[in-house]
Amino acid sequence: MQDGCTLALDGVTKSFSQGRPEEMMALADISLDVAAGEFLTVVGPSGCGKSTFLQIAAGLMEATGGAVALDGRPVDGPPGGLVYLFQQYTRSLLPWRTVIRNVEFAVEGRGRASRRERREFCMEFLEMVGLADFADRYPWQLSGGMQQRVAIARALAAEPRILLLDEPFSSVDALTRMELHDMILKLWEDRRFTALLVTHDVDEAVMLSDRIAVLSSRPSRIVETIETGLPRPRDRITTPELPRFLELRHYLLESLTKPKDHAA
Amino acid sequence: MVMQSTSDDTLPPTRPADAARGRVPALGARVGQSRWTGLLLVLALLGLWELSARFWVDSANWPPFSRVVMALFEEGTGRELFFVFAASLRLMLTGFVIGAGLGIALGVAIGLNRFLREMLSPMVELLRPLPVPGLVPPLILLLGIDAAMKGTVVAFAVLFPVLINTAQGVRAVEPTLLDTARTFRHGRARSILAVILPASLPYIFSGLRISLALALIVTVVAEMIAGGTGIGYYLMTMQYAMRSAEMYAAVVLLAVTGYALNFIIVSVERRVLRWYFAQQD
Amino acid sequence: MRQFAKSAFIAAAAALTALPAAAQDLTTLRVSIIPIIDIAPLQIAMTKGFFEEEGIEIDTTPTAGGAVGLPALASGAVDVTFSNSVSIALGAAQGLGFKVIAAGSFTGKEAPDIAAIVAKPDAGIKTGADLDGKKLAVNTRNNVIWLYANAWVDATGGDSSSVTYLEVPFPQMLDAIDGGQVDAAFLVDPFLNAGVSGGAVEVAGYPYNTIQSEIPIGMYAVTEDFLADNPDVVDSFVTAYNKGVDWANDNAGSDEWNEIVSGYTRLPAERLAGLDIPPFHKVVDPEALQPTMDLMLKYGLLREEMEASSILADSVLAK
Amino acid sequence: MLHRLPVSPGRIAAVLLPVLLLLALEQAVDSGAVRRALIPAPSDVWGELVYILQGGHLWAPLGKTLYLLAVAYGCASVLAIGLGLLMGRSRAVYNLFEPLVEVIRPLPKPALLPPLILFLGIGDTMKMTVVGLAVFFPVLINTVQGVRGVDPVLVETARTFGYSGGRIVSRVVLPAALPFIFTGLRIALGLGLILVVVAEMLAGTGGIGFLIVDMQRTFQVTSMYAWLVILAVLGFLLNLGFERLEARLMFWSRQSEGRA
Repeated sequence: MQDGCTLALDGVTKSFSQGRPEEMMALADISLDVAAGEFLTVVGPSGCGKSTFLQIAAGLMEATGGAVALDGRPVDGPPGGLVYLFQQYTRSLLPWRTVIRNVEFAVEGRGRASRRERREFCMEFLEMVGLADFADRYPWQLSGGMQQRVAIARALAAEPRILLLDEPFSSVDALTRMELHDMILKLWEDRRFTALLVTHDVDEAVMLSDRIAVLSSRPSRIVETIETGLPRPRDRITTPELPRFLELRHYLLESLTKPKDHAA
Repeated sequence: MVMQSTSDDTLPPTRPADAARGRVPALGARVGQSRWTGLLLVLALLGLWELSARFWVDSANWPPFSRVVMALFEEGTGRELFFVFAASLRLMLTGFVIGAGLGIALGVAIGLNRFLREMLSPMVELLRPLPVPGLVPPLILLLGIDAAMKGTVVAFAVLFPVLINTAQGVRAVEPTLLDTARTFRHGRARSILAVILPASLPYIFSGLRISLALALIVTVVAEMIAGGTGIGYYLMTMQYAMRSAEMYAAVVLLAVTGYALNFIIVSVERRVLRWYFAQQD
Repeated sequence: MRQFAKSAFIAAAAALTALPAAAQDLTTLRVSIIPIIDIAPLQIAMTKGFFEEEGIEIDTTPTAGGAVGLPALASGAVDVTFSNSVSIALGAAQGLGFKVIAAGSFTGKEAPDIAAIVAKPDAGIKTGADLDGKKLAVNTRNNVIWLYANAWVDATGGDSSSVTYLEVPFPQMLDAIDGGQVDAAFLVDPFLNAGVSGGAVEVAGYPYNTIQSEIPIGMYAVTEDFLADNPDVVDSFVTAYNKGVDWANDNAGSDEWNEIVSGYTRLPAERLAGLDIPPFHKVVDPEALQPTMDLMLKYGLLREEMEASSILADSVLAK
Repeated sequence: MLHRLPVSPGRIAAVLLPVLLLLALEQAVDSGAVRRALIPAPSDVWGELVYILQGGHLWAPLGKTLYLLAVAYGCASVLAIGLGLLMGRSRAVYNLFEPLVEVIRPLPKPALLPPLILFLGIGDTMKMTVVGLAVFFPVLINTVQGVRGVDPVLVETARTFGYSGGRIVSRVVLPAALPFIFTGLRIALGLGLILVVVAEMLAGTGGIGFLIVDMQRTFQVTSMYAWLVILAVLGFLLNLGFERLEARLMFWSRQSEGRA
């Protein structure tokens, strides 16, 4: 497996309805470098344009200004090696396909393998997320957490060098979320892809990341980036009890919720 | 979402998003419930038909129901009615397949391409409500009186409901699905085949279901007006030959056919769109 | 444009348009017909093989009424159309170049005729004057039936402009009279025979006979272009058809005659037996047709005078 | 840049395309490639349209067709909504009528003309019945579905506030089912117009459908096309008007559907 790749955003801006009276500035001058193999999380308040930011990084949306580069190559459309994990797992899975066929969707464009090879290849990823027994079920027959695991298996089957996660754990219950955290961490540690997560959940950000970028409300800019400095492997019971975890949590919650007179 | 739709005399909504649709079974989609009161009502009305024709209504155009049933068995088994019926069915299905195929293809194109959509939608909107029988006379001038003309009429009738529903379905495809396909770097063709078409299927099927009912009506009307062969022509001929029992036999056969066609397409739809209906629950 | 649209459809529906295998050496003529008694000679000539003797194969396209056959003729979808004099003249007046090549059906010499205006026995309708302000059912407006209904009303003391003409299909006319929706109806056989013999209605008058004896009504038409391009085929058609006329007149009322006619009209044999069918003719005398043209002018179907001879080809004129 | 134009290229093409097609047809007729007696030049049809409109010849047939449609549509819709409410609320009524509905519904309505003429005559009553039958079933079926699809929580809520019987139907069930009913009404409008034209063609004494057949069989093709154009515009306007009305009345439904 290849190693993760770098992602660089340089002075990215985005405004909607440009040149019209209702013009709205979503992103103001965002610059961010994500190192190869790094797990970086962007946190910000609701409606601050986190998804916009991630979609631009993924080449799904065009920026108004600035540049995005993946491994030094400019991004002008979804690049190879990049996979996007959507928040709305129910909407990103193809409901007319079985679970295994959904995973296969990730690799169909490559055309190198026979049907059976493809299926066997994808089964590995289903096993990885513990859903091998559900391969022939339909997504809507599974619980929300299981559906998101299908989406994760599918994302991994594409063998990403960088995985973008758009609040992927926000619509599952708290216990399931913790299990998914464990799983994603384990998979990331195994496969060393670059991970870029956006979330508004401070605990999640601290729990998973090497580094955290704090986004202001819109027009969004990066207020600061913080190294978490927490040891790995992380544990869902003990890690949150570390003083550094609590300190970071306290600081982030404070900076995200207090009025930002200075930021405007 | 503005509810767009066309003629439907079968199940409703050209709006598959209606959550209720999965919950509420269509009329006729349920079997085996205690409907004996309703069946009694139908039998009572048929009895009324029989009695009225025998005792009260004195007209060559009102044969007793029993004679209609006899005519149906005599004419419908290997005799003329059977063959004209087959001819009508073939005409209808050919027109249906052509119209539906064109409708789906154009619908996808219009749904995906803004230029095409803006260019063609005024024309579609103007042609769509055109009552199809109004087209028969000019089409006779254009295409003659053969199957080509009648097939065109049927295809035309089928085209618009399918086209509009397909275009609507394509536009309603979940953007996340399209983005997913993009991040996996699937090309245009694969995205259409693997994502857009299947995702639009609930809409397309609504269009097909509407169109199938319409196709039968239009086939019969075209045959009544332009003759040649077929059950519509048979109906007229028998009427003019003062053989009303045979004429009503054709009517009864049409009723059964309409019922059967609807049943078939609803069954196919429920099977093909199992994922869709299950999701609605 | 027409050709393009047509070929496009045929390409798409090749399976559907069952084109006859062109194996034989016979010339195929496509003939638009109406399955009524009037075309008996044609059906007889087909059944008896008269057309094949002349090297012609007839492919009939039946339609329920005359509204369809002539447009199909004009558009080239059929080669020959059986239609009525008024419709043919109307088309010719619009520049569609219709020419009558063979005679079809005629009304009777004298009453009782094959067509009559009927009313309820107790309605007291005996003349056109009795119809003033009343409702009269015709199968189609602006056709030959409607024309002679007008002529009859005016000729028998009535005022045709005061009569309301309602379009009622022939099979429903008796019901319409019985239900009181119309006061009278212009009925033709076999409905006339069925209504009168059943006692439901009585004849008020025979409009055709009242105006003129033996009026040419139905006839076979082609386009000028077709006539110019295929004079031999037309001659062969007429020759074979006229053999059918002879046979039809010689054998009227025979079992074979009844069998052939009931075969294509679907009329039950007992219905046929009660009918009195006027003899068929081979020629159309322009002078016999001219009054129809004049009536068309009088009642507004034509804008200017029309010579009957202008729509008659040589093959249908007296030699 | 193109997208800076006030009008998009698609909209320009939407105007240009029919204009080009009509010009091509005009040229084809003028050059004799298409026989004028079969397909008239667009300019001739336009002239005929102007004549029909200026001469006031439009109103009588249009009025006849619209009157037929309006009465049939109105009566059939009211009956269908009424029966639909009953069938949707009452299992017994549903069981009583469902088989009958299933038997009559799929019949091509024009095939019913002979018995309708027998029992109802040839006048407007008969034609309205044909049209009404076509209108009735889509409205009925959509109403039944709409009523049965009403969220039970809504009904229970109304009950806890002391509503019952008729008031639940009029205050809760009917409004909640309205989007469905409107779908049925819109579908029925299109079908109704088609059936008006069929009825006028097969047993007509006026109205636009009759004129089209009559012009066709007297070979007045220019008039025939002019009336076809009028028919298309009529259908277009009716549909447009209905959608406007629906959009206005159903604003709440659109909002609740609009959530992403």
